[in-house]
Amino acid sequence: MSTITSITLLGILVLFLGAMKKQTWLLPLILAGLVISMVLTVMDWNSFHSWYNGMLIVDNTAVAFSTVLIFSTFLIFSLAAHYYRGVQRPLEDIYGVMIFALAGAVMMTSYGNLIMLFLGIETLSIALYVLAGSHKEAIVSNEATLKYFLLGSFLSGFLLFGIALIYGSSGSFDLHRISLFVASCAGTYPPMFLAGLFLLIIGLSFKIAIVPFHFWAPDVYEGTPTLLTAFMATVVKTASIVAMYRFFTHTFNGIHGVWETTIWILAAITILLGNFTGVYQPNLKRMLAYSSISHSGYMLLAIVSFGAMSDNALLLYSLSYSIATISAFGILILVREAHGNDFFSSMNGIGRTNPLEAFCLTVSMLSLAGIPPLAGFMAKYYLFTTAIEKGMVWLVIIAIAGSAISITYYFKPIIAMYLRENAGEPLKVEWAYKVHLAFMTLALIIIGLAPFLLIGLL
Amino acid sequence: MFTQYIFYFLTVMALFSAVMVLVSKKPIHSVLFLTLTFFAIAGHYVLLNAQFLAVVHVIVYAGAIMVLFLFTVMLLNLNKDERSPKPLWVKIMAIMAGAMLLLTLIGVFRGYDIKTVNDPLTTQIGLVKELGRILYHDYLIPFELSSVLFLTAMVGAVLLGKKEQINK
Amino acid sequence: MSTLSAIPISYYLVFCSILFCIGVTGVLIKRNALLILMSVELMINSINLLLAAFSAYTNDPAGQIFVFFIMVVAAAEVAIGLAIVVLIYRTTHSIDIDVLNKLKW
Amino acid sequence: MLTIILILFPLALSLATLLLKKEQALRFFVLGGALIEFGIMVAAFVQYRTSCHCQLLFRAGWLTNMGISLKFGMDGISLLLVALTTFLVPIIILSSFSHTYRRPATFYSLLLFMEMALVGVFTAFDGMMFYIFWEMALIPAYFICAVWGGNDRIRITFKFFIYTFAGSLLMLVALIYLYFSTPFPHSYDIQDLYAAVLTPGEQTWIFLAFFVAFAVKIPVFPFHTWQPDTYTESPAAGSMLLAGIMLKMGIYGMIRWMLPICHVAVHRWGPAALVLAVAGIVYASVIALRQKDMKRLVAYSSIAHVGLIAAGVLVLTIHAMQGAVIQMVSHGINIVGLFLVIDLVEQRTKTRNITDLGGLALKAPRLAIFFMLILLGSIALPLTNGFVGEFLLLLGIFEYSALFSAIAGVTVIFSAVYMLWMYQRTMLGPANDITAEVRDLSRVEMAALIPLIIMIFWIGIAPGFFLDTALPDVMTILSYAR
Amino acid sequence: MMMNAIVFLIPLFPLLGFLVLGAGIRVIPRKVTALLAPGMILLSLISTLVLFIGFHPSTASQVHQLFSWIRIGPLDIPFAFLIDPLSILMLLIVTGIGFVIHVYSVGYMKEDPGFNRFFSYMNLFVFSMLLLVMGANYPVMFIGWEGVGLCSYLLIGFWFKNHEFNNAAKKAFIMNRIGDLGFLMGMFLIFTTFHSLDYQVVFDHARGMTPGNPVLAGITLLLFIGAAGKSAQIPLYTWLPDAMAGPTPVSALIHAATMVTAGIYMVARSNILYILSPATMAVIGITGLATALLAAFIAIFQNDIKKILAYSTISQLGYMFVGLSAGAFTGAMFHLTTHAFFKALLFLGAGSVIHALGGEQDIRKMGGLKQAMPKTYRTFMAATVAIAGIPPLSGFFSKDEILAKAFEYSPLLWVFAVAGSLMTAFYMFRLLFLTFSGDFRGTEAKRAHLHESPAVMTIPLVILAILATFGGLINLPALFGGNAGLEYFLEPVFAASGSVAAHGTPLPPATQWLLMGVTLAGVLAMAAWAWKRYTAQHRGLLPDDAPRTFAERVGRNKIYIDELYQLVVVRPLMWLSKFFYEIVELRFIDRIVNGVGSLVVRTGNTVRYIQTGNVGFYMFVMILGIILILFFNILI
Repeated sequence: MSTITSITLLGILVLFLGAMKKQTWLLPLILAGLVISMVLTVMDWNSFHSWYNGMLIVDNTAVAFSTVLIFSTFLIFSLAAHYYRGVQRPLEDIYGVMIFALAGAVMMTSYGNLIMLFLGIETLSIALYVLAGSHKEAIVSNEATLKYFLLGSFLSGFLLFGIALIYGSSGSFDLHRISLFVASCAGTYPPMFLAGLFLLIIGLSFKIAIVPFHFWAPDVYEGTPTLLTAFMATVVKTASIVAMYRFFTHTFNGIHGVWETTIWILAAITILLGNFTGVYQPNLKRMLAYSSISHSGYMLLAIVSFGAMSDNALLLYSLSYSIATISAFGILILVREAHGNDFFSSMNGIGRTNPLEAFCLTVSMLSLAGIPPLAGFMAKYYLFTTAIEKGMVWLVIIAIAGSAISITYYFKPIIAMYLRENAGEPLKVEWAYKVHLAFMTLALIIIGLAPFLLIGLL
Repeated sequence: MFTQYIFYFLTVMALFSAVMVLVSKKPIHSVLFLTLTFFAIAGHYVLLNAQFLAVVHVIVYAGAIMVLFLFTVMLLNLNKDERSPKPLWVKIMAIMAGAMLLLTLIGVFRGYDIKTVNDPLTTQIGLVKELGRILYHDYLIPFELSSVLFLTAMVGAVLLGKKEQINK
Repeated sequence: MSTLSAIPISYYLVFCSILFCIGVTGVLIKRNALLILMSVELMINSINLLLAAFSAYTNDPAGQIFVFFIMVVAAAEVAIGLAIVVLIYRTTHSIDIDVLNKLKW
Repeated sequence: MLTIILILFPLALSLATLLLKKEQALRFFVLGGALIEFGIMVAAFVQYRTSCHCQLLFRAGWLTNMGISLKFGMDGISLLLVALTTFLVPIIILSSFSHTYRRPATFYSLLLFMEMALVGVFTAFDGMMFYIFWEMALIPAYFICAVWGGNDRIRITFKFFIYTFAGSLLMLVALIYLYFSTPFPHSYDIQDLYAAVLTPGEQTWIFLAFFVAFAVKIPVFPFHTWQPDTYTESPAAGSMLLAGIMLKMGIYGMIRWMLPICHVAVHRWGPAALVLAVAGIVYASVIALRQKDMKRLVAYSSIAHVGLIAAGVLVLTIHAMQGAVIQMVSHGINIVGLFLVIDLVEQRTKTRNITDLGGLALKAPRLAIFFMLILLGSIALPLTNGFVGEFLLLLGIFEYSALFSAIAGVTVIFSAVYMLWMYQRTMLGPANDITAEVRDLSRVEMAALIPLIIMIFWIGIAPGFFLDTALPDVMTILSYAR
Repeated sequence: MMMNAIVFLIPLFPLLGFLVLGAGIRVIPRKVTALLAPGMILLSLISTLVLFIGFHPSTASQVHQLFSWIRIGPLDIPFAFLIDPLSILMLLIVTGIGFVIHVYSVGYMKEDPGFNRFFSYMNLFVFSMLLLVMGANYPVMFIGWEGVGLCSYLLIGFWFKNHEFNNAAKKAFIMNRIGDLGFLMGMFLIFTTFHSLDYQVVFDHARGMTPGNPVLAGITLLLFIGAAGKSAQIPLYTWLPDAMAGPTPVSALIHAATMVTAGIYMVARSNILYILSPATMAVIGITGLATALLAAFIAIFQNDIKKILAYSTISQLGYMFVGLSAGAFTGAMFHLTTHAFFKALLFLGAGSVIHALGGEQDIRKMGGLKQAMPKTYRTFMAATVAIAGIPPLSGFFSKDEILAKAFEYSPLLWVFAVAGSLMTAFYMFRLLFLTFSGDFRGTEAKRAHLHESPAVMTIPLVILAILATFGGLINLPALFGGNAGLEYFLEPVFAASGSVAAHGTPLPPATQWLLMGVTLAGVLAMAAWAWKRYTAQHRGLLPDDAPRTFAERVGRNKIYIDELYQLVVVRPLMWLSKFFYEIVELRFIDRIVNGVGSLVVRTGNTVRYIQTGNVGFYMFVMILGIILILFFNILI
């Protein structure tokens, strides 16, 4: 509760500051505010509150994932100073909308009622429609926002339909009451309820970018301003997958068998398609989009193999994925700035001119690819473990086939940076940015070496 | 009996105008048919004893949203035919997809019935007082948080609509 | 004499489904972003009605409350949507979705 | 404790190396460090008591709730391979002094990092640790080969990476699967993995997964195609690391993990794998006959030799297993020696093409002598290290099947054919334009070669020391595998 | 204790010599080498003599263990030496002839820049050969077995600037390796059968086995493959003529006197195994005989002095195998010994001739050398007479013993053996007459240069000539009133097999005399024919050197065996290599692997086009997905 309050207040404060023309205070305030709300969130650890008739449930899962979300946002805002360097217009609106989006995301992690879920999703989505189009004169940004908006509102129609059907069959929006209804069904569920369930899954799948509801992702990622793409690829995905997870844990645990096959198939095709499509991309940003699609598939593994460790696995995965992705986007911002595009060829020889940046990108790529001892490996390992524990060996084999394929594109930037001849001037990076990148890289290594810091939490 | 006739009338009107939204060549006609649909739906709300909802619906949709649409159509001077409508096969595919979806949904509803029909006269759930009580009591948090959503939308609309130089 | 006793809920279900599917078909058929948005509004309205019907038949106000929220969201969405449409029109002088496909592959 | 020091010390060195700027100091530091590491290894050897299993154990919880612990230790087999690693790394470092690598600090850092990973692989007594170190060894190997390699390095090394990585992912699945088959509470501890309860069907799958992972690394025919290209394109140090130490990981993995865990499947499917290994011996030997590129020739010869080792591991006889262990060490020494000589030749003549060379013995007799000695080891002349290994391997295979042994034995003939051909065409004959101005070995180069020669004859003449070290543990493994 | 020390000293000296020379290859002056290398062998010879004198044949053979070499459970291979009559005989031959040849080499290699290298190799060779004959088990024998192969390789290719020599060296090594693989497999079979590789254990166990045991047949056949390689028998003999590329002393020591006889030694050593395997014995007999005849036939048509001697060696080795197959182990060893004497002498004599002619080896360009090189001529003639089997020289007795045994075994065998023997006489006398009689046919420059070799070379010739002449006495048969000393000496070694072998009735003396007479008459006739043809008429040496008859053409071309091998083995192998590499490796396996990779890339490239960028399309697919999910989950 204090999380949402503090974030919302922060957002409003930012807007006020903007109105008061205090641009320089914006980022420090935001970063401090995020830290404060992170602290507030963490203080809710082990408190297990249920607010306002079960509208918000603040349990450890919510706390943990909210922290991940705020942390990711924090990391992204740390890149903002560099990214918006030299921009003349006031930025409080973009920042404010980002913070509101974060509030929506946090709602999605701690909802206890489908209304809250819906509100959270819509807050997040509307904010993102805006953010995607925030580079107004760029035609790609326009296109991105239009695509995202049309598809998003279309799919949220289905989500709503699903909620309506669930309401119609169970008579409530409250997760607890729905779970009671599920229990009362004793194995035979009305088709309407199942339809609602699947439409809800579909609606969330869209946000997570799961095949075949992923189509927006590559185009929108590519068109969106890079900093906000990072936000989209991490915060939105984490929030949505957690929303889905929460939904399942709180209500539909009992009917595991019903959705298992579907999610299994979705996970499999997502992993395969995401990885296959990534192979040919000549462009880092778009490649990261496909990578994020495939990672959605991996995260689905945690849900399909729902078990005692799933939440831990998901936590580790989302955190490591987020950090690695933001780190990659951090470098991407630099490359784009220097070369005006994000083709791999623009990264040629960075390994020599900017060893630190190249190293950071390498680590993040290796982590995304799941190579030990980095965070991404441990995360994948936990996912695979949970899946194998549930006997889904074939799904895991598909997943590792995907991992093997993914090497082909994760190594492209590495090869470009280290093995190709230099293309131009060194990237110009200020020290704070470097520290930030190094921090993320270090985090990936530390999480990889000491996953027990996170793994026993939930 | 009378209510039944009203039901059928409203239903047919809603469906007809909904189809007309799609069929109309000019966006302005579509907007007008959409408004008609909204009114029909408002009538349904009344039939369902959701009077307050009906009122809000008319205000929000017919009043606000449709005006926005109209305004946009005027502003962008879109009141002309679509430049090149989608090819026929796409339309047929779309209609088939819609029909398939419909079949699926109807299949889903098969066999569904509400067992206990309450007498709406005894419970006044559709009335302002009752709804207000629940809204400000049980659903306070969503209510408050919807303001965040509005704020976002507001800022966002300004951000997008404002004509000026932005960053990259 | 109440509507609720005269008309089975399945009528509403079917009606709402048809309306929803018309909306979906509209989304698929149209190239004009504005009209797609309108079709989405049709879909959302059908859901609203469905919820209201459920709410009425079960005598549970939650459904109607939800409808309020949906309206709120729909309004916000339309506001943003129209802003986007205007934005697009400003840069491309078209709101045809098929024209906008620079981002692909 | 020594075990973990053996792992951490190179890591510390690797990180410290990055801080050094001056090349001379760097070399001194790296070589000194590697020698200290070797010294630690010697200390471990001294502490080690034969005929008592896994020793010098380091154990710490890491992910205890997941059954993963930091369990490192050494038994005889590990000890020998760690000794091999720590012995070869200083030599590889020394041999790289004659090159001026770009960004030497990074190069040496990667090299030491790789040493860390290799030691980790050989000492891990926890399944997940084994896997983690296994993969960690791949990254520096990739970078060493890709950054400092030849013209076609990008494509080749990438193939190498993805091939071996894909193989090892299967192993990961197998390990996780095994984890859940261990007695409760599940763990990756080697003893628990050995005790895993598996149906024959499960065994088969796990065997396959392990086999593919290891076969790619070893490499066993027909999983070998990454190998000749990679060796050819890698810098000398990379080839030495890959061929000398890294491919031992695969054989070691077979011995340590595959045989005891899937013993039923090994009995059932081992013959099929054996056929591959034996076919690979002949196949690679025959191909080696016509290779013009020295490195490529040695690469194919290596496939043949390690195919023999793999075959020896799979027949599950004590002699073959002992032979495999000793041959792992011998092969490491010999192939490093061969690559070293090839590198020396290439440095001097700027070519590795056998037909372009000739008459080096006239200009560089010392080089020729060292080459001959190493060559003798690799064609398994008695009293060299190669003989002990091949003798035991062939004997062990013979005990399993005379036919396989005879087929595998053709390596004895073919290796003489291609090795002598290479020797003759490069060292002997009249000198030509390319070889006319070649200088003989310098002191540093000799210093790198002499330890190898000593080892070649030590193992060849008195293999008892090595055999006895490994014997109890080989027996243990075999008792599991049977 | 004393014994022990001496036993170890014997191989130690040559090893020491090798190590010292090898280490100081560039430092040690020639004079030191000239003393050191033969000196070491001399010390070794002295040790052997001490051992021999202190050894009584009736005492049991002694095993001296140096250290445990390879030991894994039941597999225990000690580095141990066996001293018994057989090994002592071989030790004497190796060190004795080795020493003589070392001395000779000092003169022969005087001018060579690789002097030190040569002697280090030679010492290493002697060391390896000593290991071979002294080993107390098969693996130690194998050490020497391969070691001599290596030295042979090094010495054949001693003048390594010439690629033809290198090729010859490589060929020798590889053909030996083929045999060695058989040897290895034989050892493995021995181990799996007897669980030991130790001579004593193996032979003790074997003694209890029934003759004709297939396992024994297998063992012996496999071992014989090794012997065929080392002792240049069909089909692995072609390396030996080529091996003449090496310096002549090498040919004398390695390719005539010692190394090539290792196969004989090995079979004799394993006599008990062989005697129990009649099938193998038959194979050996046929192979030996065929080799003897084939090589003799080829020798007749060769013109290179060393090549003739090489084929002669092959032929004589064939004889020894015939003897072995007939169960005449002592006879074979006897012939081995005498052959070592006279063949070494022949080679050294040939070396002396080549030395005098400045490297000329073609006998057609020689002639009339007996005036210029009387010592060489005389010693050479002694050797020729010996090898031709003319009494009372050594070759007569040893060959006769084999022939007699062959007759016992089968008269047919005897007929063939005698035929070979006649051919031997012919080509040897042809060689002798063409080289030393008549007029000199070389250039004038060469004629001027003709000279007798220095003493350091002729003294060894004389020593060997004495041995070749009187060597027969060591095993003078009872028929001639001798005491069959060698037979008695070797008795303990062959006793067991003697008891196992079926005892045919010994030939009556009359038959023996008759046979001997027939052979001798033939041999003399051959000698006479050769004299007539090559000295009196000078036929057979056409100026244009065109082979006239079919036999001549075939013989001149070594029956095209090399070409045959080229066609049957080498070319197919090279073709296979090419096939494997270019088709299987590159077009198939590599292509599959790369194909998987490019399939991924191509799939990626294809799949990405579903990302059309068209929102309408996206919506369609999504709707389809939704319908499918709902349909399959709810309605089915």
